[in-house]
Amino acid sequence: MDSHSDMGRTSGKDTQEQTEFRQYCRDWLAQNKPGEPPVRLPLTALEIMTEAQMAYLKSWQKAAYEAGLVGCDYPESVGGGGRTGCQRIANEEMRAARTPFFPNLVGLGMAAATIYYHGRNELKERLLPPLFSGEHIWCQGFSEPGAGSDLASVQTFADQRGDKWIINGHKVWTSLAHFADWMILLLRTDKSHKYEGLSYFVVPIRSNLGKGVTVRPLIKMTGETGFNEVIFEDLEVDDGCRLDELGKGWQVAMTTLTHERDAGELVTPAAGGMRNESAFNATAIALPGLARNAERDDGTAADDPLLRDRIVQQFIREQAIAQNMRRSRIPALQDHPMRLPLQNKLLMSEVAQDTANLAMDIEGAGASLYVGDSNAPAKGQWPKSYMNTFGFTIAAGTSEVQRNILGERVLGLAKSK
Amino acid sequence: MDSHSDMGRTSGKDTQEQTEFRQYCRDWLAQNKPGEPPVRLPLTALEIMTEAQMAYLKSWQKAAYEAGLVGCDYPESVGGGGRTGCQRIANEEMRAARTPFFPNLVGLGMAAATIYYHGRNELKERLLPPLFSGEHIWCQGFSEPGAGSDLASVQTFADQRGDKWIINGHKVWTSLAHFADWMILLLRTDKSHKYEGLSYFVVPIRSNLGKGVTVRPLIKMTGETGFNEVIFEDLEVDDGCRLDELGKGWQVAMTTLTHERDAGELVTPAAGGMRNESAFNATAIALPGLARNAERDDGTAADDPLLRDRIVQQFIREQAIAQNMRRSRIPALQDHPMRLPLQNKLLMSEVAQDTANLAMDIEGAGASLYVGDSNAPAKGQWPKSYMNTFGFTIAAGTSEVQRNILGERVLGLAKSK
Amino acid sequence: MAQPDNFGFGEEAALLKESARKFFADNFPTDQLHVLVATDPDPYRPVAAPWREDLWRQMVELGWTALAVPESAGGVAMPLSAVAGLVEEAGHAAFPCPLLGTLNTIYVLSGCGPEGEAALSAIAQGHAATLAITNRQGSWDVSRCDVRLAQNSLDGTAWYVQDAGKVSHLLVSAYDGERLCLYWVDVTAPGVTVTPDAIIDLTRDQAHVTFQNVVVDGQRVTEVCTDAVPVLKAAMPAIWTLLAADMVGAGEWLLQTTTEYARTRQQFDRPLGFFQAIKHPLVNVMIEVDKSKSLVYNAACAFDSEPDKATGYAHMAKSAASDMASFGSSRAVQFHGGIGFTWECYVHLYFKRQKHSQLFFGDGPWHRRRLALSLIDREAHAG
Amino acid sequence: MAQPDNFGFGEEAALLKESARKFFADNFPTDQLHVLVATDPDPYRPVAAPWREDLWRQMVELGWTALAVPESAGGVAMPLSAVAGLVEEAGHAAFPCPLLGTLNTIYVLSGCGPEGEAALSAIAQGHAATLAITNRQGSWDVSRCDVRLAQNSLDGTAWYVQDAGKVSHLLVSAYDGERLCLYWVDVTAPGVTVTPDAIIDLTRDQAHVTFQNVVVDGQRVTEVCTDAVPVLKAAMPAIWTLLAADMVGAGEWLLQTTTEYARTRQQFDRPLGFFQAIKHPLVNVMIEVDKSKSLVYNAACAFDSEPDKATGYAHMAKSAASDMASFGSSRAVQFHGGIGFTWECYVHLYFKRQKHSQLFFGDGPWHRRRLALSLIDREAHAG
Repeated sequence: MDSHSDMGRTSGKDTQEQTEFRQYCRDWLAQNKPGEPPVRLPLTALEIMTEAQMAYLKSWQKAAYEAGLVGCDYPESVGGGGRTGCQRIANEEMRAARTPFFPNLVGLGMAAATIYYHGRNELKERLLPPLFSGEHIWCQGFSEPGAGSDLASVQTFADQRGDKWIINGHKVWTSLAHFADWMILLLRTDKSHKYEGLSYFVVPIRSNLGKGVTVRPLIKMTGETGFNEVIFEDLEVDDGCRLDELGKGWQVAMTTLTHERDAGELVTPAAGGMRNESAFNATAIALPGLARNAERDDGTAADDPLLRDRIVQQFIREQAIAQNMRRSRIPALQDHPMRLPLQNKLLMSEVAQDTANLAMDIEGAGASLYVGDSNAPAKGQWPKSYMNTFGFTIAAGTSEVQRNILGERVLGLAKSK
Repeated sequence: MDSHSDMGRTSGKDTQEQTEFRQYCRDWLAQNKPGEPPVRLPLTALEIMTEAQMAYLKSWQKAAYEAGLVGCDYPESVGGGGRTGCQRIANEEMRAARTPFFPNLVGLGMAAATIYYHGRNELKERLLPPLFSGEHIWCQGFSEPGAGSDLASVQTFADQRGDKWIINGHKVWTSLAHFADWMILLLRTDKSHKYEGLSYFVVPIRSNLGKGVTVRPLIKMTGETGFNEVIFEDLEVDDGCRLDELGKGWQVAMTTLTHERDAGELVTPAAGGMRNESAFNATAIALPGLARNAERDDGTAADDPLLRDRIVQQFIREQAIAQNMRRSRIPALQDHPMRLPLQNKLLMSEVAQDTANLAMDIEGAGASLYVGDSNAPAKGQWPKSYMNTFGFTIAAGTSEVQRNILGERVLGLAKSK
Repeated sequence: MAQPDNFGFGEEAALLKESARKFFADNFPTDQLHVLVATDPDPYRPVAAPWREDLWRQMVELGWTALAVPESAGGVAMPLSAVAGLVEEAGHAAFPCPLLGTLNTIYVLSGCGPEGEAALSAIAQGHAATLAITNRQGSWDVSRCDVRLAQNSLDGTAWYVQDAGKVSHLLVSAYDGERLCLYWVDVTAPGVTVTPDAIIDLTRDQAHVTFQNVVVDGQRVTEVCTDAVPVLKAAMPAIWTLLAADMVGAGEWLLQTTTEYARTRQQFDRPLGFFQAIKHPLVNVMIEVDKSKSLVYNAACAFDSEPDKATGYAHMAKSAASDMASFGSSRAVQFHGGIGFTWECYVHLYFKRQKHSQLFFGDGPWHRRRLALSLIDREAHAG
Repeated sequence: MAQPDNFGFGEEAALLKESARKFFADNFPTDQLHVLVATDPDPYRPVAAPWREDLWRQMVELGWTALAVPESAGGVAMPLSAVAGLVEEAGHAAFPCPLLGTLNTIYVLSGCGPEGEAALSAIAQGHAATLAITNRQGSWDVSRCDVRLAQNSLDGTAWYVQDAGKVSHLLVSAYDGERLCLYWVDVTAPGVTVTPDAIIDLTRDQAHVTFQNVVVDGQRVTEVCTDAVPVLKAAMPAIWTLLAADMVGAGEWLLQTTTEYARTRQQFDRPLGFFQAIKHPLVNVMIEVDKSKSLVYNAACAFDSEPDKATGYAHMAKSAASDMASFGSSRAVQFHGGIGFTWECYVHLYFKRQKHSQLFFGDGPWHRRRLALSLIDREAHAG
């Protein structure tokens, strides 16, 4: 069996355009792949902590965008490449080349498609090019202290004053807000209707810091920062920043969430760099080596039949996710169009959690040592990774909410709430 | 570690009465333990299929009752032994002596305590002695086609005519009904109130067969019979057969269910004979031998580290159940009086299910062979046992309902229904 | 050679799968299956494995058994991914027939070179066959068997022979004292005794087959391979993949049937599926079915176009499908409640079929143990 | 000797447990714990293990560290089941102190005969101690260690030494070339270097301790045992049982805290606990906590009154508690949602403590592997 890293990489049935584009990507990446990062990079864009990390990653995104590897399938009028089915090709080639990830994760993964489908033309043309290039970093203002899984109960309120809106409220778990130029923001414009009272805005954050916007870092259980509270106090924004109609916020948010769950129509390059050599490799492929380095009384953890079984289970689960993606493009091999796409985030997050937990079991006593300990196996990254995976299983719809969605939308079972 | 068979058997802190009674039991059992059964016996009383099996088991129950080993803690006035805390002693000694089980499982386990706590004196004095002796076999009429886990929605109706009641309805999953003399029966006397419309009766079954009572055997997925549908058509019963007040049926049923879940105050001897040499031994203790007899390419299944781990897990779970029972008698080591008792049925049924499933994995291809195949490992009992365990996890409150009860009554979480 | 994006599952394969689904739905819905195979519930009943041989003949005439046969032997040589689609539908119908046995035999014979051609032609012409290669232990190591060749005749017993009551020929492995060989045996040859097993699965039949002085006469008994271990090993990925495809079909039936029940059955004034105690495990069953299905088509595609990856991917498919079969079948019974525990509810047919499939040709841990050799130890040098 | 019905957990034990619970609740509620140990969240922070030594001194004065010391050495010789009750409460409070290290040392010293008496007396008089017996691999086989005795001095490193920053003495295992011996070592003895580890668990401390030419001088460094393997093996059931008791206490804290959150936190206009996706896993956590707790007191009672069963029952307790710790801590974070993922929520303190305990002195599979030797292989002769 081949190395795990080309899992899901396929080169069989490309169109003419795709074949040529693939070759172009390969050639470009061969010459322009960025060198070793000058700073230690985190696992994903969500954990970017320093300006130096951000600067390095922004310059990489800019170069890739200018080469045409970002926004490939969006029209040229909004700064895209005007291609068809090519972002997937670019993603595959970037993954194969083990490039770093892009810092504008929320922008590419969620904001772009939302703006594209729900924004006015003027807004698209203004906001999408700097989003693709990474010049503008985006964040997402959905969750609130009282509205976690129950997104529709957000209380952040926009009060209309002529063609302006005055926004007050409190958002939490806002990844990247401390670097963000813009935010996609779900809020309430009518307190008397739960769903119909929601509207959706894009809001400039950085330019309003200290002028109605406060960003406060939250600290994760790992001790790292990386997400924030964002507080709005009488922030004034133009009505032109609204997406879609007043009261359609819930529908717009569904577009965002569908893309966040990797189930959207426009493939984004966000995941392309998840697995790269500069970040810590948190997939099953890292486990055999870890196990061989974990000495046991007679041999290593790689000789332990129970650990071997669990390691192989993680390989199988990862392979299944990749093959689910492949199968989701073949109508004859599925019953319901959303059945596979809606599973993706749930499976990825739970597999990652179990892999990291298994890594700790492999390390044994060594798993007690954290990243600051020079004797820690794998530099103490696995326990940190394990804790961070709870971010994946909680954020963007907890695993419990994901199972509700699957049970209700795909299996047609009665709503649980 | 000692043999599993004396798990939970304790002889430390008996009272004077208990110590003497234990010795009496031992002596009596040494002399009067029944010999090999003349017929193949099923796993539990619920699977008794033939008159011959029933006759043998009834004679054993009668002998044990006459010796004072049944109904020990009930007052003498209702045919009991008038002792305190002695039924548990008798049960332990019978288990140690590996006696057969008693056929009147529903009578001893559920009906006796229900009648004792809710029946009029005249009724207790008339019904309990032949219940203890096994002369009268009892069955339970709770479930209906439309009322499974949701017991309160039973539709069987009793219409009052003077001091008589006319009963019409349809009960299902009625174990032992084809042998039963009497039934404990939950029914409706008022259609306008869900809970307050329920009442509770004891009803003579056998004497009314063909006169308002029809018993039809249902066939289990194993192919065995053992439980039944019971149909009432204008059955007439006396008002004297009612337990407790009109409209108190739900409360009476709770007494029954508490005892069914092994959580009641009056210990019954029903479980005493579950583990005996005449019935197939369906606990973890049987697994090492099974594994040693299951040949593998290099050795046996007992050499397989994954199977070894799973076998040991079953031993640990069984030991935990026994130690839970022991701990439930020590107030300083528990927080909520029902926390351990209410877990018992759930744990026992799920452990039994997993043990039988594991046994099939141990048998491998051999698990394809059923009880009628002379080459089947362990005479094909394990696959049958596995299927039968779904009776345990479904009947008397499914495992899902049990978890609701625990979450709501013990943890104080909001009701799910 | 790279795998095609679409698993090699093209238009023809899609049509085949669709027509197979329609064939089973039209001709043999589940109620008819139950009437056919579940007449006598007695656990000690005499062994019988009723089937609709007329429908099987129709399948043969539709050419479904020749799909996998190489063109040189008169077959159609469809890719394994297409064949897997057919088997998935047969599993969905739990259709009692020797499809798997015959297909398994084809994949082994296809590795036997010219010696296997005659047998393959016989299958292409409509004969059904099955493998008789398992020892009494039920070992899935193909190098182990209890049949011996001495003085040009076969002696011993092959165990756990699937579909044995429905085939005209057996492909038998036997040691000639030195090497494992394969023999194409007419079941009516003198000295061959097929003894049906009393199995739990009502939708299949199984037997042990005893050979007593069965002469290799070049007619009813012919030698087709004199070095069978590599041939069997090469065919195993297809065999595992197809059994996994069968389980995927049956697993989907259990999922849909249980989901339907959860949509309609009311408890506590709500449909069952309202309760997350039902909903979430059902979603987990769906996830396991989907994982298995994706891994099946990946394994099939590898068998067709990346042979060096076929074994590993087939281990993955059979491992996932085995665990799914066990989990999904148990949840189907549990969530049907009392009714699911009865003989009259169709669920038990699939429950029993899934438990059977789970344990045959290696269960989950068996496949993972072998996979570990390549995934974990392979890199020991690089590590 | 049979086990008493009540685990030997009598009135005195109940009083001790109750007063321990009150002591921690009154003096050191969880918010104070968080203020004390979670001041600097930086993952690369300098190692510090702050603790309330004043409260520890109070515990010593209450006699809690002398409870397990034999009467001959000035202790109270309470049964292990009573000591387990105390440890359960300390675990419930996640109280940073050398209680476990000291108790573990007591149970080893108690097997050393007269040579151990002086050290035991020191403990009875209020000294804290811990075991330094683990090698760099983190092996739980007591016969393995990286420290050597040569020419009357100790050299090498002991790893994963718990509570090392809070004790005055270490009980060190070392090979003298032939046999494993035990040494009672003053941490201030020349050549002893205690290097704190940067561990995840904020409620404990851990170090590796290097011995460089540490002379066994009969004063600050004394030999207490010259055949340590059987002594350590006999003490292990107590050590496993007490760590399991600690996990039971911490597990109950996580259960109660998460249950309380599920009772009050509203989502979709319902308290979280209304949803079976929360309710049922919480019930499963409760079941695992209860299993572990029952097995802990059974193991403790066996150590006290049925020594031949002590090892097996302690394996059961530590196995169950380890699995419970992993499962229960993960559900606590998950069900607290976003807030549970933050540093300000107290859950992470217990999450980290439970993961630490799970992996120390053998995780679930490690204990079951050993248990299998008696439960499965034991009967091979009879079988």
